[in-house]
Amino acid sequence: MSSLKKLLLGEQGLVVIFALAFVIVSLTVPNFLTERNMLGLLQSVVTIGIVACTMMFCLASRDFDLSVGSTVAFSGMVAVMASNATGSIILGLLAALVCGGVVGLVNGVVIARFRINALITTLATMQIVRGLALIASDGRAVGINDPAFYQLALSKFFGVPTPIWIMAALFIVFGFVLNRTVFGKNTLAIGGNPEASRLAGVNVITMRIWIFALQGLVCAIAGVLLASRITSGQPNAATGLELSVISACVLGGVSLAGGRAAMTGVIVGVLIMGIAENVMNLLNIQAFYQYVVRGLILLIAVLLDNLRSTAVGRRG
Amino acid sequence: MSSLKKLLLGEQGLVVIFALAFVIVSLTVPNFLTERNMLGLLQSVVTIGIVACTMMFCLASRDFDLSVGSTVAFSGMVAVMASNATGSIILGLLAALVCGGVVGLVNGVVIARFRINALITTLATMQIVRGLALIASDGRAVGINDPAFYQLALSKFFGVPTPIWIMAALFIVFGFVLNRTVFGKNTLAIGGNPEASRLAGVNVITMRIWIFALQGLVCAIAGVLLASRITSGQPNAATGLELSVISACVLGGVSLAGGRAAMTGVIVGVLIMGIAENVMNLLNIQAFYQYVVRGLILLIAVLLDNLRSTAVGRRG
Amino acid sequence: MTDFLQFNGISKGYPGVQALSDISFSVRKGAVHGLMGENGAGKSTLIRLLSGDQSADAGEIRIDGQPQHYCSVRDAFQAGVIVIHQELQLVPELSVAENLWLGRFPGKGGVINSRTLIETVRQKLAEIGIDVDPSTKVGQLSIGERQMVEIAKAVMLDARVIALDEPTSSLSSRESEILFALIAKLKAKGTIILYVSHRLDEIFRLCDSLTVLRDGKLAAHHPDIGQVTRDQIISEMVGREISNIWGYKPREAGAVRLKVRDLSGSKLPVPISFDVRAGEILGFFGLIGAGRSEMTRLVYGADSRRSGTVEVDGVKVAPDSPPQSIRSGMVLCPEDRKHDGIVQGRSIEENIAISSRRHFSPFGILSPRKEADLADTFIARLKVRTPSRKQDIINLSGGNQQKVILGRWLSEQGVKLLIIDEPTRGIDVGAKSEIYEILYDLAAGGMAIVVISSELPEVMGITDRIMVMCQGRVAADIPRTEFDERRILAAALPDTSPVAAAQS
Amino acid sequence: ADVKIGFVVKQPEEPWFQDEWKFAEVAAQEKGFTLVKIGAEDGEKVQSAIDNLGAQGAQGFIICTPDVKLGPGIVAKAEANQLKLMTVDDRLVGADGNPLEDVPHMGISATKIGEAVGQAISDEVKKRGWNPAEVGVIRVSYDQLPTAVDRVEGALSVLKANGFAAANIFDAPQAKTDTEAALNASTTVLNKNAGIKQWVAVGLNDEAVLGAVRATESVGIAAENVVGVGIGGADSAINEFKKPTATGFFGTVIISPKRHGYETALNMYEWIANGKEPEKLILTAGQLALRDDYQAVRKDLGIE
Ligand SMILES: Nc1ncnc2c1ncn2[C@@H]1O[C@H](COP(=O)(O)OP(=O)(O)OP(=O)(O)O)[C@@H](O)[C@H]1O
Ligand SMILES: Nc1ncnc2c1ncn2[C@@H]1O[C@H](COP(=O)(O)OP(=O)(O)OP(=O)(O)O)[C@@H](O)[C@H]1O
Ligand SMILES: O[C@@H]1[C@@H](O)[C@@H](O)CO[C@H]1O
Ligand SMILES: [Mg+2]
Ligand SMILES: [Mg+2]
Repeated sequence: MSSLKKLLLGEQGLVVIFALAFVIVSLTVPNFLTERNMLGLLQSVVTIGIVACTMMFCLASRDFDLSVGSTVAFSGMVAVMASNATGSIILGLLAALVCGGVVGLVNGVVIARFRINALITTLATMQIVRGLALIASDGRAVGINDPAFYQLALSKFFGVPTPIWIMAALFIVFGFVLNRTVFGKNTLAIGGNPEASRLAGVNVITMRIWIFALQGLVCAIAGVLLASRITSGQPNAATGLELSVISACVLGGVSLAGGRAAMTGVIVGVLIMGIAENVMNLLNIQAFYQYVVRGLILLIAVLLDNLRSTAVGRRG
Repeated sequence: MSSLKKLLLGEQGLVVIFALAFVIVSLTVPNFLTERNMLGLLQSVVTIGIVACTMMFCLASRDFDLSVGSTVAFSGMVAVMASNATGSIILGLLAALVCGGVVGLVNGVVIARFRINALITTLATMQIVRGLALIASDGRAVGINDPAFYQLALSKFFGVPTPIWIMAALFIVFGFVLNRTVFGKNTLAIGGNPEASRLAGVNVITMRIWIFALQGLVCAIAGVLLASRITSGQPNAATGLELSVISACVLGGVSLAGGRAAMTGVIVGVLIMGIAENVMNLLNIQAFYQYVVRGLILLIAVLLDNLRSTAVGRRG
Repeated sequence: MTDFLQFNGISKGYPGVQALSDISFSVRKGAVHGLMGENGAGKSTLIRLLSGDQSADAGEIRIDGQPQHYCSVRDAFQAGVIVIHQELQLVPELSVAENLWLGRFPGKGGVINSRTLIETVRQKLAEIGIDVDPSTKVGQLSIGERQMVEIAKAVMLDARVIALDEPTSSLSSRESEILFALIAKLKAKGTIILYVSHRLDEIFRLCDSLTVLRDGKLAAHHPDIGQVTRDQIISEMVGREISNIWGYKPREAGAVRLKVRDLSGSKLPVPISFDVRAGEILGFFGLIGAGRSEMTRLVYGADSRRSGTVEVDGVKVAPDSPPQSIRSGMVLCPEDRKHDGIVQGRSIEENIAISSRRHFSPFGILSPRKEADLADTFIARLKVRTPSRKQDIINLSGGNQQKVILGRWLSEQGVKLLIIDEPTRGIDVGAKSEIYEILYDLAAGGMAIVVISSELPEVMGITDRIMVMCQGRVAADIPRTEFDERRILAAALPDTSPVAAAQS
Repeated sequence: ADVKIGFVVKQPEEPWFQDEWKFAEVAAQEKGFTLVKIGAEDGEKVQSAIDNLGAQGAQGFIICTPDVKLGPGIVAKAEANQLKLMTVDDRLVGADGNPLEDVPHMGISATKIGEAVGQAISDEVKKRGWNPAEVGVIRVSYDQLPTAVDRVEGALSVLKANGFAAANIFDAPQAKTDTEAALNASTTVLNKNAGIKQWVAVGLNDEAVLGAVRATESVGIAAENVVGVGIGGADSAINEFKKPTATGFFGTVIISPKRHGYETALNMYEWIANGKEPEKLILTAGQLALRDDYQAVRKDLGIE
């Protein structure tokens, strides 16, 4: 095998394909490779990127979470309403984290303890939580009283906005958790063979509950950042987020059948989604054609990855 | 085991639970059990019900189809545009069926032959097909020239509107196909263990392609009926249909892990979704609370079914 | 000496089946205790109760006099009990080392020390003589190798009680020897070993004491295995005597039915050619990973060929298509029951009829009556222990699942060539001899049969000719008149093998 | 320098916005600037759209925001990217709920449009000689969209003032904003109140009211007993008027995408190219169109 081939077909093949695509886009699309556009691009994937971190765990353990979009909206609302009510941003943030965590916990308990199908459970909580967000706000967006709240999203370190730093930090943390901790390995084990994991003494129920609770917490972080960026709590925010996040993960090689996941893959998946959107707007592609192009990009990305991995000849 | 318990916990337990719920609702909700309301209720589930027939096969064979909503809208558009253009309703219907079938076929070939993940593939075609519907109509509703087209939805036999008859006929046909034909049994076998089925001589690839193609065809039928009901082709119709249909199926006991499906279950699932909507409107429940209630009903339905089946002690 | 492990009045039922009723017996410290019984007798159920995975309806288990109240696998670990289940319980996506440590990863604060992880496993594997790289993913291993990894699990921990449920069913003689040596070591440390097997040789070789189960009841308990004979055990298990398990009957071989030429594939790079005649039973023998299964999968079209042709009765069989192969009169009963055999979630009836129903389903419409008859016929003929033909196959005991898969292929019509990979894996002695009878009858009727087996006595006992494979090549082709254990083994062992060196 | 102007809308699939874009494009052709059309369905998409425009070197943009409360964020983003900002259709508000008056706006008042619908209905009901107190009102609602609430409430306030009974107003909540959802919800309302013989329908747009009209047809209420008035006046309504016989869809209040699209784009161009600041607030009105005069009304508004 030539070394080029090795590179393309190796574990990191998707990353290499992505890097090639990135170079091509940089060279051909005007205004793409500018600092401004890169920062804009990264900011546009903050919500998807953050939520994808835990969705990766969820999918890797053979679960499924459709409630993320609602949870993001709901916890954003809570953050705004609580900090408006108490006058303290910190309390608002805490309230959001608690609410997100509770939603996740409920999902986890219902799914893992009562053994209810994850799709149905999270479809149900998706609606319930969205309903709660709407009821709490009477269907209207809630403005932020204290402008300091905006600073969460507007502040910068070394020229890079805080939300991007937070996303990067979460990528690192969850990448580490997946590969180097008992929690990560147990997650993969549960997804790969739940029965075997249980028989090996992994506490499958607790693990699954934890994964959902984490998912809820992370959604709350995303929700707070979103509210800060859009300077209000919006009950209708982040609809359809679940499908984007799941696609980004699957694009990044996370297996829906469980057991297979990698943080680099997910990051690439997230970036592909963001770049596709960004480039289409830079190229001023008409709205209706954007649908078609978006679909084609998804297909081509998995097709390439698939060619790659069948060439490697993975079994099973 | 007492015979009541037997009834509740048997294979048809969900049906019995549903029947009980139906009786309770009939007795407590005013205006529910009237002929008019029943017909209205049934008409409101025609699209979901029809598409659920083939979604059941898709899920039973461990596949997944997110493109149904777009396909319904697209084929409805095609039916209207083609019959306007040719002046023949029959040609319009044929064109719709062909288009629906082709979308399904493409899904099937990409998924089964090129082994691309079904979620990503159908998410891609969902967008592409929606894009095509929007492009074809320039984003506008297309009116039907020939009023005879409306008759599809308005005509009645024995006092019952044609769409309901068509749905009922499809329930019977696909129920028969699932339980009494080689096609149905092979579908379930593929879902249970694709590799074992392949080695047992089931042509898995061909089967999967057929299932998707059928799904496309059936979506076209639903699309035509929908266009006739709303007297125009609307490129934005049936968004989000995929999740409703999948929920109805899962509610009806179809396993997302494949291998388990029953037509009666799916019918009950479809009816539960329809009744929930109907009763909430009859009871004048506020829009935002409807979200919460809808979610709770989903949860309770699966919870009950689950209590039932763990009592039976199904393994795995 | 006190009895260290005690079962007192254990009962366990499943819907429609009383798997165990009132089982009581006990085992001495440091003993290897055999557990035998027909398929579905309740052996695995008893082991599952011991593992903490399920709990008994009645009765108690005592270890060292202490009644055990554990209600999870973890509790059982804590009590020093380790169970290797009949169906492999490994995570294909994780590495060998990770699988061995699963449930108790080494490291601080939840962070895994990956060096310790790999190195301890490397050491352990070398120590016990298992030749597998700890960092390979388990999904890449063959079944036999997986079984070895599974067994290594048992020695990773200091257990007081180790239960092994048919550990040798997918091992060849070489790997079995490694296992037996291991068992001897553990026994010397005072560990109790509960050993389930259908192979009497092994039972007599390893065990100190023995319990026989029959229909979920205790049929016999022998505190000293020296006091019993094989025939006695068989009749305790089966309820009748079986004089000659193999019951070989010579036949006339007819014309060539299967002709394989220059066949090769990605996992079998060296091309292989051979013929099988009508009425002939050809055996394939070799060590784990010798390539036998890969070869038959290529013949059948389960995997893609790289080169070569396959002809049945002079007609070329289309490549890579099991349905085409079946239509050409060739069927394969695969070795990996769980992955390639059973269709989970479906009934016994459906599992039997899945392929053969096409013969009696006009226009693709089923004939439920005929399917039911077919199922009943094979349930009776193969003595499948089940409350009903509607039972989900996943609820059957391992051996009974295997019988159902056999039934699937025996019910197929117009078969000219039957390939069976490990035909009697996990099947009890009584049923075994019946299956051999069936094979002889089919062969006598003109069918060509290929049998792959890792059990040397079985291949020698029932086949007309043996092809020995070694490292993906045919190493010898020996007719029945020249069968000789040493010669076959010698051909199977690669020259570099340490075991070969030791044995010669 | 080359002028580049962004036109960001909340629902690119809606014909209304297609039209706005189309007319903005006309202005672009006339003046020779580049128009960048971006659909942004939620707050997050709006943020990236503005960043994207900044990165492309646009000088300003016009936006119909998915939510008016996004105001402060949009203003801040626009400033950060040094983009001039105008709003169309929906006016931005601050955290306190008051309009951000510094941002030039051209739009319609949702409540006013609703009132026009209410007026048209009660006029027609009077003309038909019905007793308003006995007429049923279907309120096809989509309450999570504030504009929708304002429109529908505007209509209902007029109806109530004209003698319609509050008890006869029935909510038909849409699960989604399409005709099928409105049809299903309205059917339930009709069946529940089988005793009422004459019906009127209001909703967020033409599609919603059409759903209610289809529902009356499906339960067999004759067209002459139904008065539905929609909002929008694009193809959905035109198709209805083109039908050979009149349906219960009596009319629609047309708002002009031409002014909204063409004028805003033009104003933005003037602002950028010639430093001519646009008026802070221009409110346009809706105009009722019926089966026989819709073509004339459209011409009048310059849409055809
Ligand atoms: N979950 C279950 N549901 C229903 N029946 C079950 C279940 N598990 C086991 N059984 C039944 O219990 C009986 C005992 O099964 P068990 O697996 O213990 O047999 P075994 O002695 O290990 O057989 P084998 O030699 O074939 O492995 C069988 O009849 C089996 O079908
Ligand atoms: N997925 C895989 N990836 C890599 N190598 C594999 C894979 N599956 C099998 N092999 C290897 O291919 C070779 C042939 O395996 P095969 O299963 O055909 O052997 P066998 O003689 O049938 O032995 P067994 O008794 O284990 O079935 C072995 O070396 C095995 O390790
Ligand atoms: O959402 C509406 C849109 O449907 C169009 O009517 C113009 O105004 C917007 O507020
Ligand atoms: Mg067993
Ligand atoms: Mg083998």
